[in-house]
Amino acid sequence: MTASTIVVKIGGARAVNPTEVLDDVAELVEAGTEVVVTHGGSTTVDDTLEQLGQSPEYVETPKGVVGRFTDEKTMEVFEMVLPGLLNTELVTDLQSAGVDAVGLSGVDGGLLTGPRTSAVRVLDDGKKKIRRGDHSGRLESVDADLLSSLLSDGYTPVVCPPMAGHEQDGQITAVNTDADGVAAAIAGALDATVVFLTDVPGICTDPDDATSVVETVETPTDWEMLSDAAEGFMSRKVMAIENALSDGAPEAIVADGGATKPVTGALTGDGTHVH
Amino acid sequence: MTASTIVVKIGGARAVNPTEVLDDVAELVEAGTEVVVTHGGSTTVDDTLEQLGQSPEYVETPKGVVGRFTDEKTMEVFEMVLPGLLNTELVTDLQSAGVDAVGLSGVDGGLLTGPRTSAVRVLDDGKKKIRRGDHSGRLESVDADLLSSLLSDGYTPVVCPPMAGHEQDGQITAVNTDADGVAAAIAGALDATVVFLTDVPGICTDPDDATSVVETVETPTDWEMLSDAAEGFMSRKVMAIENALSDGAPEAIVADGGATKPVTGALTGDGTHVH
Amino acid sequence: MVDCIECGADVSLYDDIEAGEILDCGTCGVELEVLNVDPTELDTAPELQQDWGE
Amino acid sequence: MVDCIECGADVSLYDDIEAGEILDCGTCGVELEVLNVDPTELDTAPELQQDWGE
Ligand SMILES: [Zn+2]
Ligand SMILES: [Zn+2]
Repeated sequence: MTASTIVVKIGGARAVNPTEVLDDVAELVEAGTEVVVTHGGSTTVDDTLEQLGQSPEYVETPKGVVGRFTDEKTMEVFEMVLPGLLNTELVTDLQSAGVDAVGLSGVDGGLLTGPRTSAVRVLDDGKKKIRRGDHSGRLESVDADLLSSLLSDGYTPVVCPPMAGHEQDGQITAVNTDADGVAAAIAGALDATVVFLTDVPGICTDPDDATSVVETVETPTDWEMLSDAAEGFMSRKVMAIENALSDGAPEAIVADGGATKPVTGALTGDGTHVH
Repeated sequence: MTASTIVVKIGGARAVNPTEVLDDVAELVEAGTEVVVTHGGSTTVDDTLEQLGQSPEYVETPKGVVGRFTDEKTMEVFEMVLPGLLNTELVTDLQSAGVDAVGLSGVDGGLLTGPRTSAVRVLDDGKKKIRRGDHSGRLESVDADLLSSLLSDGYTPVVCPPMAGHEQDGQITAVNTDADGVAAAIAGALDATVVFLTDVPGICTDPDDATSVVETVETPTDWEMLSDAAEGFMSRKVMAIENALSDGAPEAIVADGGATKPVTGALTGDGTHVH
Repeated sequence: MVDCIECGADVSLYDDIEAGEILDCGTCGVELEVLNVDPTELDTAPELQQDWGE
Repeated sequence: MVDCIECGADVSLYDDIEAGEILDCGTCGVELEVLNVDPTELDTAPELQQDWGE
């Protein structure tokens, strides 16, 4: 346990044991570690859209990558679920664990900013098309002042998307951005170690074999192996890790959020450690 | 314009002209006034409950007072709508107007705390009953440190319910509390003038006559008139005003949120001024 | 019929009495909360301060 | 049929062409976005960087 500031990315509702994670965060904070907690919540957005009688829309790019198309109504539900329901519950649970948590979305204080990207290229029924009206953004800047100020006052920030998307006319729109990217960008801005808690024990060379965890990634050869190993959703996580490290984070760790004391475990050797 | 710190309570969606209010707040902040914006959102909670196929539940006390019963599911929708949808949109709109707004619920940093009250006495079909499971709280304490720190760093806090409700076992639960009471308590804690923006020009002696606005309330006789004039929802506002003044607020103003520059107007004489 | 837990006097019950209902003892005037029905269990009804939310 | 706005060559249209579709000019290879149909209006299709959210 050497890190003085860490960013902990909590995975989806099914990926982690919240009580175990939050108690672990509480002990770290109590011991003097500055912690920023980040989270997403895509699954709950989809569930809530369904409860409201709507369908989440996923589009495919001409290159075959699939992602969410966030129209205006979806963005409203996104705001309801992430900074609303999930962030409030996480902050409340941390308070119960003795942590003076403060919830923030990327819009608050201009914490997470970048241009809004409203047009996307999609492949629809074999045809290439341009879809406009997407509420997404390219995360370019983290205002570390607000976080540093809260941390030095003894608060534990709990940060989630959306981010503040700058329109061409200067207006600000709340837009969707990837939660792994948020954790990575904050870690980069604070020169902090970032711990991604997931539902797997780390990045595995064989996704079906939990014992094939890559323990350390340091050399170019390690990195090549990492890129090969990272499949599916992990490829975006590896991209986030690259960004965190190139922005100044000393280390990125991917570890099992369902373990006992998962954050402490990750900081003391569990999971995949990338330098 | 003499107040250096003011609390502005924005009424429901139909009560105010948001652009006019937010531009006015932006000018005040630009001119060096410290502003805390507060809001509720009960109507949108009801609308969202209906969209989710549920009915808002209102209960009547044996004394005939009607209020919302906030069960667990309603509390979730409450978190979605207030700190989620409405707060994020207000913060985003303020950012667009050039204000570095930071959204907070009363749970964040233990900003608004007090005991949770889960049991209420209700009159149901003529019978007196005790209903348990209400998610409400008695707002007893405002932690002004977080607000003062944000204000002195140039941020404009945007605060809404819920508050942090302390359970008897020491756990914290997010619970419902009246937004007028939130504005009043914050004004009291910051010794700030509080401006309640509503859909009426002030407190009227004749609710059907907009020209019957009570301009100033200072003497005991004025207060008696005020209590008589305050009907329906205004009676809770008058209670909030009494609390704000007894906690240290120099002045409370009830004014028309639909006016041009409504906050500046209120600070320079419009509406009902209570001392 | 059930006994008042304060004064022991008979307190009459509705047929469709529910848990949570408050009965007034006609003899001593105490308010009794029905904790359970079948069998009926009573306790002194708590005084409650009302705190409304939004 | 419609003229490529870059090279003027004929570009063939589907019957059910929709606004937003991207056509490739077989002659000069440029990508053309259909801005409007009936009458057909084309512009060069913008290059877009993809930014995914959650
Ligand atoms: Zn009795
Ligand atoms: Zn061509």
